[in-house]
Amino acid sequence: MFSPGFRLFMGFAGFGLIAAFFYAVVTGDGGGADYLGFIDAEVWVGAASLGWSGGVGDHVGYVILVMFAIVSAGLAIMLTAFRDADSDAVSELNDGTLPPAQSPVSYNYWPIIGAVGLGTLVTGLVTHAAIFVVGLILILTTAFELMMSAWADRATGDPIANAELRNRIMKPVEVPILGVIGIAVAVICASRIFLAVSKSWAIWVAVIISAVVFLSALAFALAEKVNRNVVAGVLATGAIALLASGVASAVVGERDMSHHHGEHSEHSESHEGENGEEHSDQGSHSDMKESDK
Amino acid sequence: MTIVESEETPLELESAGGQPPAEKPLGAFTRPQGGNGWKDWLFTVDHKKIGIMYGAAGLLFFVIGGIYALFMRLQLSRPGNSILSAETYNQVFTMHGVVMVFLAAIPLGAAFANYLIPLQIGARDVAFPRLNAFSFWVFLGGGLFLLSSMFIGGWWENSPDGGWFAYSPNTGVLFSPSKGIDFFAIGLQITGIASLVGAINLIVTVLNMRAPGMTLMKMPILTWMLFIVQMLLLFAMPVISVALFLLTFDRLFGANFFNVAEGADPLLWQHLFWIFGHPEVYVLILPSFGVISEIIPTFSRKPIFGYPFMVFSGIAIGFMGWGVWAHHMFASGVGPVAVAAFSVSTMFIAVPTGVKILNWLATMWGGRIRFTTPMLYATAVVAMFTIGGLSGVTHSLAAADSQQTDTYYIVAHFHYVIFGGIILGFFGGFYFWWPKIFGYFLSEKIGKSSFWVMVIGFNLTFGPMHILGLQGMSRRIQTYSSGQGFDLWNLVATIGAFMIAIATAMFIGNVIVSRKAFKAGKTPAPGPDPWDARSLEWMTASPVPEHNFDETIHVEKQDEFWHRKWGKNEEGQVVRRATAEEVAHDGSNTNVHLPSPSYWPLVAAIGLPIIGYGLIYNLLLCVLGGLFVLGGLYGWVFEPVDDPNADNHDHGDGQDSYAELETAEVTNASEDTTIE
Amino acid sequence: MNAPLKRKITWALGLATFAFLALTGCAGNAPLDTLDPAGRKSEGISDLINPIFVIAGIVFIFIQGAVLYIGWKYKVRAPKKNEESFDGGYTDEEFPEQVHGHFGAEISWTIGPTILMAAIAIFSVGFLLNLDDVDAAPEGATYPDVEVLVVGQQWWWEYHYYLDGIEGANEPHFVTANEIVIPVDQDVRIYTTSRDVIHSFWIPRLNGKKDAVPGRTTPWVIQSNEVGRFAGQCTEFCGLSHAYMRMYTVALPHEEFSSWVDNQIQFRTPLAEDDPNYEGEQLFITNCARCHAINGVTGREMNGETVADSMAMYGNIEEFRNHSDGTLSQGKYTGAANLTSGAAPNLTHFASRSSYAGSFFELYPNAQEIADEGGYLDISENDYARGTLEAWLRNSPKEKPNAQPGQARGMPNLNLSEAQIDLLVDYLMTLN
Amino acid sequence: MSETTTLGVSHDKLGMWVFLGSDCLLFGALISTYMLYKDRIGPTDLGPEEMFDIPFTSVSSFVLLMSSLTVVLAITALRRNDIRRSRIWLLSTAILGAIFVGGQVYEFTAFYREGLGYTTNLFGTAFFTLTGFHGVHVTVGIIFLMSMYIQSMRGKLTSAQEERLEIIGLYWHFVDVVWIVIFTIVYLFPQ
Ligand code: HEA
Ligand code: HEA
Ligand code: HEC
Ligand code: CUA
Ligand SMILES: [Cu+2]
Repeated sequence: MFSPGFRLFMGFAGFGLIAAFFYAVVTGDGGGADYLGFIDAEVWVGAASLGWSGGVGDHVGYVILVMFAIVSAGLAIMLTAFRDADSDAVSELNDGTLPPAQSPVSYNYWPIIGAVGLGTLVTGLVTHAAIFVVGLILILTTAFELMMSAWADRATGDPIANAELRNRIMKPVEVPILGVIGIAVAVICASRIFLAVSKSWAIWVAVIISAVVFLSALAFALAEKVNRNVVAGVLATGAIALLASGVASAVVGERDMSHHHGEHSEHSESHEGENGEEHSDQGSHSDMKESDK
Repeated sequence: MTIVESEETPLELESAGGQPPAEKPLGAFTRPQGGNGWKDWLFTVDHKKIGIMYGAAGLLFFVIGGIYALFMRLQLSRPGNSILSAETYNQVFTMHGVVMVFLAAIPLGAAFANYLIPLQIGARDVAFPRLNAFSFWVFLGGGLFLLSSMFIGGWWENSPDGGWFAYSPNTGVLFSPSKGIDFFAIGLQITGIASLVGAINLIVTVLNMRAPGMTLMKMPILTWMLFIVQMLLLFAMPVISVALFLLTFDRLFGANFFNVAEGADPLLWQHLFWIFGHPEVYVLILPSFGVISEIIPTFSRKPIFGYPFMVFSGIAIGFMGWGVWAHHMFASGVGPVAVAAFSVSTMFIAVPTGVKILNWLATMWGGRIRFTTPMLYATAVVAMFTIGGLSGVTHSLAAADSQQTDTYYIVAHFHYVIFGGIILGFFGGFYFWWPKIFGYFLSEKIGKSSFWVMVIGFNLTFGPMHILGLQGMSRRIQTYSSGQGFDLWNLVATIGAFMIAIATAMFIGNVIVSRKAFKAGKTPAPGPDPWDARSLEWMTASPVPEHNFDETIHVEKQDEFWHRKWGKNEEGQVVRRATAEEVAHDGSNTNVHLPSPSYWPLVAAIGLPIIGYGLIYNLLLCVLGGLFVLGGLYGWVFEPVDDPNADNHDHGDGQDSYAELETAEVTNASEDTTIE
Repeated sequence: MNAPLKRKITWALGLATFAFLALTGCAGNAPLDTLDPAGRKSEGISDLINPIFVIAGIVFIFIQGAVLYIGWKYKVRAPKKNEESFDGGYTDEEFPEQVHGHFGAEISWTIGPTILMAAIAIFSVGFLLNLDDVDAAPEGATYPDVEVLVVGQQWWWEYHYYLDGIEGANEPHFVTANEIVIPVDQDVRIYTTSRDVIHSFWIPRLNGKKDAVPGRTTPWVIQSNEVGRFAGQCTEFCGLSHAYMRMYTVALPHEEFSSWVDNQIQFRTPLAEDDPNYEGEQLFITNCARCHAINGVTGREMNGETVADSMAMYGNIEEFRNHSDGTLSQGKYTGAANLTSGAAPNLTHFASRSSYAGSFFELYPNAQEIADEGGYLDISENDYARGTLEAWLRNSPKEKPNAQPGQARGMPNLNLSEAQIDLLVDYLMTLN
Repeated sequence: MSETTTLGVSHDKLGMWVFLGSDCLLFGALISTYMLYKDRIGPTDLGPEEMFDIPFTSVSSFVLLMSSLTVVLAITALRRNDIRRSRIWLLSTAILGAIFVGGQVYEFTAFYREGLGYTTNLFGTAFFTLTGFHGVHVTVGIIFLMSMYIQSMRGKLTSAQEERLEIIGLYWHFVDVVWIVIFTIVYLFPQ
């Protein structure tokens, strides 16, 4: 039932949870200390309830550790759920012989991605939290991918079947995610460009981009036969152009967009402030009610 | 009529190495194998199981809603009572309304729809079986989510307290700072998704899966009414969704939709709510109309009187229901012209409803009426609903309503139509279809006595409310003073409410007792057609086998089954052609391919309440919920059909799953999850 | 004998009795009785609804009668009770005539009710437009135009009087709470609006209800044919204390109404130091004046200015008076921007009112009798309910549920000492 | 027994039609809300007149309109089993859709920079909600299109699956038509 993989990842999950708990408690606010002289009760509650109530110390670290635990647990569960792809399970089927690990058939680019992720992670540590998160995501994805291939590589004795098995499981996840990322990048780049150029240029840029898209599609469609490489080239060029101008625009920054009415902004800000107060701290409502009792 | 769901055939490993293919298909997404206990229910996609689950959940929620009602009645039994504090009372009546309407009455209707529509049209299942399961689990999740508001964050701290129609701005954060209204808005949003998805599914089923020869005008009235209900839901649900979105955005993101300080109009909410709300009351009543339209002809031994008129009056009610919503707003100040227009349009709803009442009476007229328990209930509906309808007509005169609105006179009206029309009808339906569904009879003795306790209790409860209302007792008041002349009738109403509770308990007792008796062999098995009924669901074994019918039924007439049993001799007298046993299928055909159970509807559905908690408490949970939903959807798309031979039918071969998924839920789910 | 049927008949009779009782509005002493009209408008409604009740009663009897008759006539008696049978033992194969329908019958019971409803529609809409016609010249106006802005809030009513024909016409003249006083026999136009959530203004014996919607002012008319005090109740659910939000309308003869007005517009002068109530007044100023106003005694901070009373925040009546072009019957009440105003009843003439705190408590034990016998104007000369008023000052949230602390709704518990309460009550009761 | 549906339309397509019927009401309610609130702005507040950049929105509307054309081209190509062209048009539809969404992101950002936030006033609240809901619809449509494209790349979208694309095309047209209505009512109607 419980394969070694399951136990390993469950171990990770448990470790993550415990680590998260201690991290939260230790980084907690010593000011409100009431246990052992340095620990705040709030934090115990917060850490134990996954932040449900009470508070935790350093949020970022806590969240990362909890996420680590959740992901590990998820992987562990997947391991059992997919036990068909698990070597032990297969060995049961194959009267006890473990299929030997097979070398993967396809080129594996994941280690590189993982390395890039690690780099990003480190860069993020010193620069900006967002970059850190990106790095983290890359690393986690890599780990997941590698793991999947690790099972798949031993799933059966047949490397091609193994590759197919891996693809069967992973492609439905990978491909749409990549597609969505692609779209998101396109959307963000386009909007950055519009924001960087002047108002009337934004119109022209929109016209031009869409005209290019449409016309090149038309051209390809009209042609009887097109060389694959040409298509790939055009697509790549387009993508790179979009990405490059997007990045460039983001770096250049937005054009000046002033508030329409000076006096208005004041009003709106104060209004938002009010709302912010009402919403920012939902807990306070219930606090109020409690003190009512 | 096989329903096949996925495009992916299970992975077969026959490539180069020549390893023998594994016994079981390999791969991540195997489908559950049915047949063992609870799993059978959790992962089922069988419309009958889903229907039963809807019914069980609906009844459970009915009892819960009823317990709320009992507490209210206790509080109101004497002037100046203090059993419930004002705060709790407000939460209790809100939850009573919400639970009864959204978690009891709608799902009980859905139970009949799910169980009976495919059977009545001679189909093997609904058009999108997995979607059906999804819709049930979403409903259940939403319902439990709503109820959990009672416990989460403190006992009775965060229950909704704005009334079931939740008028703004009283439901804004400013006036309702607890999280109750958030639970209300998100919970109803979730159950709304369930209703919408279910409606799409059933509409397609009715339009597209009728047995050969069953034209629309040969469908049983029940199917017709349920079909109209689904149409109403289809168009009403998006409206309430929008209203709830606006409310949620106001509360969680500081939007201004109901922020009067920014110039918002509180009446916007009322319009949106009642544009949904009025069609909604017909959503509640039409299934019951359908139920008694099946019961009355059966026990009168006559065909329904004026079939086309029954159908068209149902359609007319459905249509007209859209043009009357502002009769709930006569006092709001929408202006005399609007008030007059809506007043008049409301009055005319009496016409198609009257047609129905009189047709039922005409069906009974000259019949040979067997007053079994179901028939008693059906007759009571005709009598009791009329009372509620008539008080409805008295509200429709806007001038008169300006005295009546928001008094107990209204409470009397709608409980007469709701309890007298819907709940009594549904109980009749339970007794009627119980042998078909569960394969044993409910005791007539207990049935009849509980019927009388219920009807008398019901009249004692809600009859006096007419008087209370006309004497000026306002709705939604936690208490009243002894000088106001309300004492006596409130006490009577409270006594009546407890009689209803006793009757409900008797029904539950009946289920248990009768089942035992049957198991002990003391009562006979019902056979396929215990009542000499008319429609196709009686043409198969009881309880209905998993595949419904052994073979496709070719329909020639309305009431096909009856016509196969009975014919006319030369003198025009009805004579038997065949017995029910001869005509009906015995359920022995085991060679029918059925859609396999699936994990994913449940997985995807679980995500929604989690997202709901996330919106209220901690956005991290939204991520988790989103993962459930997405994961569920992925699994849904990529899970294989477990039977490789199954994709030889045209509307199968995998497109179902794909389009189902992509059209219906992704849109809904993403609307839910992408609230930024 | 067939017991269920017998019970059914008994029950039907019982029901009919209920309906009859409902129609005749049985039980005697119900101050909110809608079937006991005392004003022109409510009588009109009553005259409209009574025939409708009769028609409904006829349909009721017809349908119930038909159900009972058919049930009795066409019932198949079960052959000997058979324990085993669940179909009631009906095993016969006899069938009645198989009638599928009758076109004529269908048409007639479609057309019949249609005509009936059309007739009802015509005459009810006529009446409705008349009822809603708030522009009609006020009937029986011997006193100059009386217009009142009725402001609902959680959970009491405030009334702003605008009196034409008095010096400084169109100025808001005074503000009072709980009890709206009107001249008898005269149409009084009111504009309902709200400071916070939706409420509904309803004096059943005088007219139907009209919602008080924040952001809108909706015109409505009340009129009484009798001198007396008429109970009302907020009927739109408005939160925690909705049940405790009541009000009265008092109809006075015209001369008395003028004297009442004359009294209400009076300001008070601060008491001299040797006045026995001087201490009470000081207590009031320190403890209560941040919410309550006593014109002439307390100043009130409003938008940085000190104003005499809370009425200063309302615009000119023209702003929300019914627009004469007929297109727009709602003006916009700008004061509503002040949600949860923190406003409290103006107490300048507190003791001249018969009830307090959203009229949930009677200030004078026999207020109803006194008012009905025409003694309203001098009501403050009667014994008052000192105990309850003290309880109110001691801990008002206990007497009347009110909102969460930190939200300016309802009166908070001020933790006064018994001595302070005594002094305050003495002082308050001088404010006639 | 070859299976036929009663109406001769597949369940999926019928289901999509039914769903779109329901979606009409969703947008109907949102548009009504917007109509009610668009003028409710204080004298100094930002309203449609100050904010809208009609020429730009016209362009992006036109882009969306063109994408309806391209999706039709994709469907007809697929129907002829011309996989290559169907892919071309599929991808360009998705890109055009993305440009539209990009335009919307641009518009939202610009408005925000100019002082109109989601909570600023009733106009802002109603505007962002209405167009935001539409944007979500377009995004979902793009995801559909992309998944079709991926299917196509994996060789799983041939004329046999033409109906699948047709259903997505239905959705896409609907979203497009809704935008035409929104564009007319929100942008073009005089204040
Ligand atoms: C199942 C639910 C159901 C049904 C079927 C109805 C049916 C009707 N309802 Fe009811 N209604 C509610 C549920 C329902 N209602 C609820 C829940 C509320 C309160 C909501 C809230 O505020 O919380 C409400 C409130 C409500 C109001 C608002 C009252 C107020 O708040 O001020 C009005 C006003 O017009 C109204 C009218 C009607 C009418 C005219 C019908 C008609 O459809 C009735 C037609 C039937 C008949 C008339 C009887 C049979 C006819 C004949 C025998 C023919 C001959 C008769 C004549 C010619 C008169 N209803
Ligand atoms: C489907 C709808 C439905 C149903 C069935 C009912 C059923 C009942 N309702 Fe309901 N009611 C509403 C819908 C419904 N109601 C709505 C929408 C409102 C308006 C809410 C609002 O204003 O916001 C309302 C309001 C409302 C009020 C007015 C509250 C107020 O304005 O202050 C009252 C007051 O008496 C009331 C009473 C009852 C009673 C006594 C029943 C009874 O019929 C209930 C009977 C059922 C039971 C008693 C079941 C219990 C059974 C048992 C306990 C059996 C024992 C258990 C075992 C053996 C396991 N209801
Ligand atoms: C924070 C505001 C606040 C303060 C301070 C306050 N009150 Fe009140 N008071 C109210 C409100 C609000 C009401 C109306 C409550 C209701 O009807 O539910 C009210 C009602 C009353 C009433 C009934 C008035 C009527 O006509 O209905 C009296 C009398 C009263 N207060 C006296 C006092 C006295 C005396 C003090 C000081 C010792 C005081 N109040 C302090 C807010 C306040
Ligand atoms: Cu005010 Cu109810
Ligand atoms: Cu209605």
